[in-house]
Amino acid sequence: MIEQEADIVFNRMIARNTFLMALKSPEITSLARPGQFVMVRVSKSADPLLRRPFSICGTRGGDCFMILYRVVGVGTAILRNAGKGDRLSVLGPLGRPFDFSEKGKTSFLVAGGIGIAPLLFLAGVMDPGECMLLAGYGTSAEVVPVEQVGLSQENLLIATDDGTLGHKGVVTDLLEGQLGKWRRGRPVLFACGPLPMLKRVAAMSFERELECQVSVETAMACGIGACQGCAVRASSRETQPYLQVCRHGPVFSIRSLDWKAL
Amino acid sequence: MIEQEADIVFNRMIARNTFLMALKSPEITSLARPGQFVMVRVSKSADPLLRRPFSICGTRGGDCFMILYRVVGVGTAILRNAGKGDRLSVLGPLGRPFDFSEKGKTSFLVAGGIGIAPLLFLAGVMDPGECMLLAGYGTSAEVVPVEQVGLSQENLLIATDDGTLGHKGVVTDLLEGQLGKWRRGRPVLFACGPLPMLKRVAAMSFERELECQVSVETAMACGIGACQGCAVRASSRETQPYLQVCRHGPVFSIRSLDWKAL
Amino acid sequence: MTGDRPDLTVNIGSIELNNPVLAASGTFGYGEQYAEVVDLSRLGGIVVKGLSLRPRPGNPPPRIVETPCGMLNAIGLANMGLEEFLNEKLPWLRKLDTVVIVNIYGHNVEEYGMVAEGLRGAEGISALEVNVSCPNVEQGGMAFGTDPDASARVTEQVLKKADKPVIVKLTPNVTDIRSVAQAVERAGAHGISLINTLSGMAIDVEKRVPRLANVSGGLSGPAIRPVALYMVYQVVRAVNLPVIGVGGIMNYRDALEFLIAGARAVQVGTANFVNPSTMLEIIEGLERFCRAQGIIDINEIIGSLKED
Amino acid sequence: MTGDRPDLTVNIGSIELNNPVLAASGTFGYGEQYAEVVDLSRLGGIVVKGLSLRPRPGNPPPRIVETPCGMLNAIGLANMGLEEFLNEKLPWLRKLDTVVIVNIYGHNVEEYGMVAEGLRGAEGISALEVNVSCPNVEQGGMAFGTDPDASARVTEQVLKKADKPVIVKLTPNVTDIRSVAQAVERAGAHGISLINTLSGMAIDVEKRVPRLANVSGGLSGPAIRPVALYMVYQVVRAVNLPVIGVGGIMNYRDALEFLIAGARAVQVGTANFVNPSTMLEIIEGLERFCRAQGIIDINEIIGSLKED
Ligand SMILES: Cc1cc2nc3c(=O)[nH]c(=O)nc-3n(C[C@H](O)[C@H](O)[C@H](O)COP(=O)(O)OP(=O)(O)OC[C@H]3O[C@@H](n4cnc5c(N)ncnc54)[C@H](O)[C@@H]3O)c2cc1C
Ligand SMILES: Cc1cc2nc3c(=O)[nH]c(=O)nc-3n(C[C@H](O)[C@H](O)[C@H](O)COP(=O)(O)OP(=O)(O)OC[C@H]3O[C@@H](n4cnc5c(N)ncnc54)[C@H](O)[C@@H]3O)c2cc1C
Ligand SMILES: Cc1cc2nc3c(=O)[nH]c(=O)nc-3n(C[C@H](O)[C@H](O)[C@H](O)COP(=O)(O)O)c2cc1C
Ligand SMILES: Cc1cc2nc3c(=O)[nH]c(=O)nc-3n(C[C@H](O)[C@H](O)[C@H](O)COP(=O)(O)O)c2cc1C
Ligand code: FES
Ligand code: FES
Repeated sequence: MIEQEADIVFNRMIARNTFLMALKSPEITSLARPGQFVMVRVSKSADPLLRRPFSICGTRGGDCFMILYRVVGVGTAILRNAGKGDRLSVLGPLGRPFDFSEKGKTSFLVAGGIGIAPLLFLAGVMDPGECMLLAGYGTSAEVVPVEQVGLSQENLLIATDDGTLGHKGVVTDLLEGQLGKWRRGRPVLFACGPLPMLKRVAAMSFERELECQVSVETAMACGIGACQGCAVRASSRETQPYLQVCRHGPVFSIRSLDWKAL
Repeated sequence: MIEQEADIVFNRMIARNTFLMALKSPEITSLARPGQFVMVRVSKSADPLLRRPFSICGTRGGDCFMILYRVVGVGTAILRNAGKGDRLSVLGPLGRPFDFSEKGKTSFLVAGGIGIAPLLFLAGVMDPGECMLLAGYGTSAEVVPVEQVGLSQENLLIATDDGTLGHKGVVTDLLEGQLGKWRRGRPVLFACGPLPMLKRVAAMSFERELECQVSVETAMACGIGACQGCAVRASSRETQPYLQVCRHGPVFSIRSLDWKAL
Repeated sequence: MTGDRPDLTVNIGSIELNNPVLAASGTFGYGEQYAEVVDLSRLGGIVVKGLSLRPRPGNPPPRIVETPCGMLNAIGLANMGLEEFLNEKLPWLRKLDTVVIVNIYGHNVEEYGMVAEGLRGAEGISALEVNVSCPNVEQGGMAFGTDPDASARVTEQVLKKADKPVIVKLTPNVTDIRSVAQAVERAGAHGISLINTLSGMAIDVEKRVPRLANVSGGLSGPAIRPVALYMVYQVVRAVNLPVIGVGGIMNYRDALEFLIAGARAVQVGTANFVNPSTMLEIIEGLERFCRAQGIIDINEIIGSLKED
Repeated sequence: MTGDRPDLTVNIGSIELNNPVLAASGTFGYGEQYAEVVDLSRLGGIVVKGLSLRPRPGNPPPRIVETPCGMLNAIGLANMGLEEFLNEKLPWLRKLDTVVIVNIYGHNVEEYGMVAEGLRGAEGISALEVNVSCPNVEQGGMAFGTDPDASARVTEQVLKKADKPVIVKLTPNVTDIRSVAQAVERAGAHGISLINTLSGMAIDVEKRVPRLANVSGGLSGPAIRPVALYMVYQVVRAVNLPVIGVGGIMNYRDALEFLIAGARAVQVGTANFVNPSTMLEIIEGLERFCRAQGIIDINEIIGSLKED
């Protein structure tokens, strides 16, 4: 874990309300693993006070890491106005990354909206022949052009709620379709997105007894395990009643979480 | 009094740590009188919370007014980073202007440091033959180039503490010199600057029985007479024990203030 | 009321307000200064600067200092006193098409009553708001409002002398706001407003002196909003009186927090300094919010907090 | 000490601190996480997360929410309990070259004593800090710390069982902080720290639910600094015990305000989340300030407020 002022290399809109920012930090970049995040201080002012968590969505040239963010409130609105020449204090990489050590299995990466961020990083380091990215959005204007983070469109399936691009419907429809026709062994699932989507993916995984890891979001104050603010209810399998998203997660096996309490 | 979002026309450094900003507001510009000020909201964030008061230092082309400010803290540090294309909420013009209705008398405008701001506006509207601007600074790098607000150097005398430009010493030395040799009737004094300087100018004026108006500074919350935060102790001549700088001032006859309590 | 314009009317006891947004005492003067930039007739009402029996000069300067997301003030209740208010200010206020509430205080129980008495018969005043946050000289300087009994005695005295509804404004500098609110309710108050400022201090580290000549002052602004909201939440659940919420409200969403918690109306203080149009923007924001949520009467929102 | 390096050493009773900057309880864990980015040996000390007799899971989420210049937390004193602390955390803490203070609490007077007793003989702990802000189940849920007598009883009980200096940490949610401080002093405490968080609340206006599952939480961060400073100022003048100032300290100038008001040391809480290097920057800032002002011993600053 490193805390430093990082130069912004670029910060550009790549989809509606969605920005890709590259930050220069050889130290964080070399440590970063897919699923990990950084805590970004968006302003020197005490309002907004707390750092904002963002998943690392990829690296670039060995000395930069990237974040992909959607503008939803005051902090991200400040971020969008930052640019080359500005520096941001970043703390990271933080949290437990995706575990994709099991080889030879196909992975489905299931993304809902901006939840694609950590999965882009994951897709980038996986064998392209062994992973498939399923991404759902509200509408085509929101679709993140994956080539901007160096991925190919090849193993990518898109769904939009309004049908303006790809499948008309939600991303779990796509997953359902893929799993339905899947014959080459047991695939592994990796998912990130809004809670209803994660619940659906988890339900499907439990049903089919598939391994599934999800990246979850909560409000965070410290991001490093000191404040206990980021608790999520653990499943009865765990020894503790609550897990810390910033330290035990943000990536969890679906078996570690109490899905009823989420 | 007007409250509006004004476009920044320019914002440039014109002396060490000293910036000249032009804001577009035909409404405020047409109402502005020398000695009046505006309350500027430096940021949309709630930290810093309060507006900052700045004297109007001149107008430009009928639709812009200007402020001249020194970077001293968090608010002015934010201001310095603003630029063309940004807009600032401004409230003004506020306060009681200089009264220079008496004709045919010579005026000495005595400025200490950034206190020159309101006096630049005043000098600009006075008959050049009837006014003389005396300006004191710490060092030559701080000297405000008056031609940037459309004034000539002709009736300008400068003093610097370190002697790097003009008279070596304080601006009240210059005033003393001028008054000592003055033979053409009773001049009128207008002064703005740090408190010790104002006290000295006031003492000289009382001694020689000269009319003298000073622009004074206090912390302000509302700037328009509603909060009573900007009180200064009044002299026994006044009916009230305290006067409000934002409403009864910022320009006061030295006879209205209790100089011992200042 | 037109078909798609939600009804923002609320009642504080017998007082009807066009909308639930009032100017807080001490932050809006007598409305005159703001009249140039704000259409006062659109406000729910104005609570004027705290009024005492006799004129008060206020505290020596410095009287204010900015703090993170807030400010401290030690104005010292500077005001012109009862007589000048009646002669110089009230005639103008009366002509405004808005509800006027007069904030009053005294240095002992008697004096509170005398101000209330002095306002008897005065037309154009909809209610009195009793500020119990000033030092209780009879009891060693702690504010009346920090003691339930003292608050009740002040309330009774004002009620005895007043011919208008009486709202009591509570101080947050107490262990248990509910017991003060309940004492005031038992004493017969018609409404409660809260909170006044939190006690605070700031120091100039270069000069090593307090930044306020008065040493301590009252903290206001967004910094205190969570404290104010929680106290309103508690008091709404502890009494049956209408409650007016005050403290750090900057925009319509902040106002909604108080209304949802159960406040019948809100007051806007420090925000007026930051943005003189705050109250108008809040009123518009409430209207927009109601329309977007299909709410035709703002009273549907009041106290609608869901808890399990 | 080299010629131009000012001496920052301060004493809290018998405890000597290398400098007056401590990590506040609950905001620094057990120091482990921050050890990666902060050289812990440079700190004045660490107050570890509140410790209870048995493990506590804490409150359901959401547990935190940001507010203007502050945050609300309702962690619910989640911690591993006495036994695991002694076995798992203390050995590591002991190896640190810094002062360790253990923040303790209980749900009744007995339980406070049992935690203190459990820490008897444990090496590597310089003092206990008694958190009296948790609900007093014996007296209907109001915090022990809101009642001078209850605070005194807790203090006495802990003193009876402890073999280390006892610092009592006060809650600001009281009418008169001085009377609580004096009660704690009479009970024999060796020091006082203040303030804990102010009670507050936030509401999600879309969902109309409290933003914290626990409804209310504790407000911390720069928003509360003026309140904390004024309470420290008052308590320093009301007792003869060393006082540790906490609340909203973000930088060395904030820390100086507390020291000038009379605090012997300060604690940094929420600021650690914003900038993990805050404490080191404060220590450096204090050194710079002393040097610039020609001060060779930080104790010259403590309590140096000028008043007239
Ligand atoms: C581990 C982790 C990784 C994340 N990665 C990304 C990412 O890669 N890209 C991205 O765009 N966002 C990501 N988020 C969410 C991101 O942190 C929030 O969108 C951001 O903090 C909002 O800040 P704001 O100031 O703009 O919004 P605020 O003004 O603070 O809030 C606006 C809205 O966003 C919600 N919100 C605030 N904070 C969070 C949060 N921590 N999680 C979820 N919702 C929140 C609020 O409830 C509110 O509705 C991540 C969150 C976590 C915990
Ligand atoms: C009527 C009036 C007219 C003014 N005109 C000008 C002007 O033309 N140009 C200019 O540069 N400045 C002017 N000032 C002063 C200016 O308002 C302050 O410098 C500014 O508010 C500082 O803001 P800040 O956030 O940068 O400083 P802060 O971070 O708030 O404070 C930094 C330092 O400045 C001091 N300071 C803060 N506010 C004031 C204040 N209102 N008056 C004096 N000192 C203050 C503080 O005590 C502190 O030492 C004027 C003030 C008044 C009252
Ligand atoms: C400058 C100033 C003066 C005030 N004067 C009074 C007053 O005379 N009487 C009173 O009851 N409250 C007074 N208050 C308190 C406010 O009415 C309000 O309760 C408090 O500021 C909290 O609201 P806010 O955060 O919106 O400002 C004053 C507040 C400020 C900032
Ligand atoms: C997340 C969090 C957890 C806290 N936990 C404790 C605790 O366990 N015991 C305690 O005495 N104080 C606790 N506090 C209070 C802090 O120690 C401190 O008194 C308070 O936050 C004010 O300081 P600050 O504004 O610097 O944060 C906690 C504060 C926060 C923000
Ligand atoms: S965010 Fe602080 S423990 Fe996870
Ligand atoms: S600044 Fe508010 S009355 Fe002058």
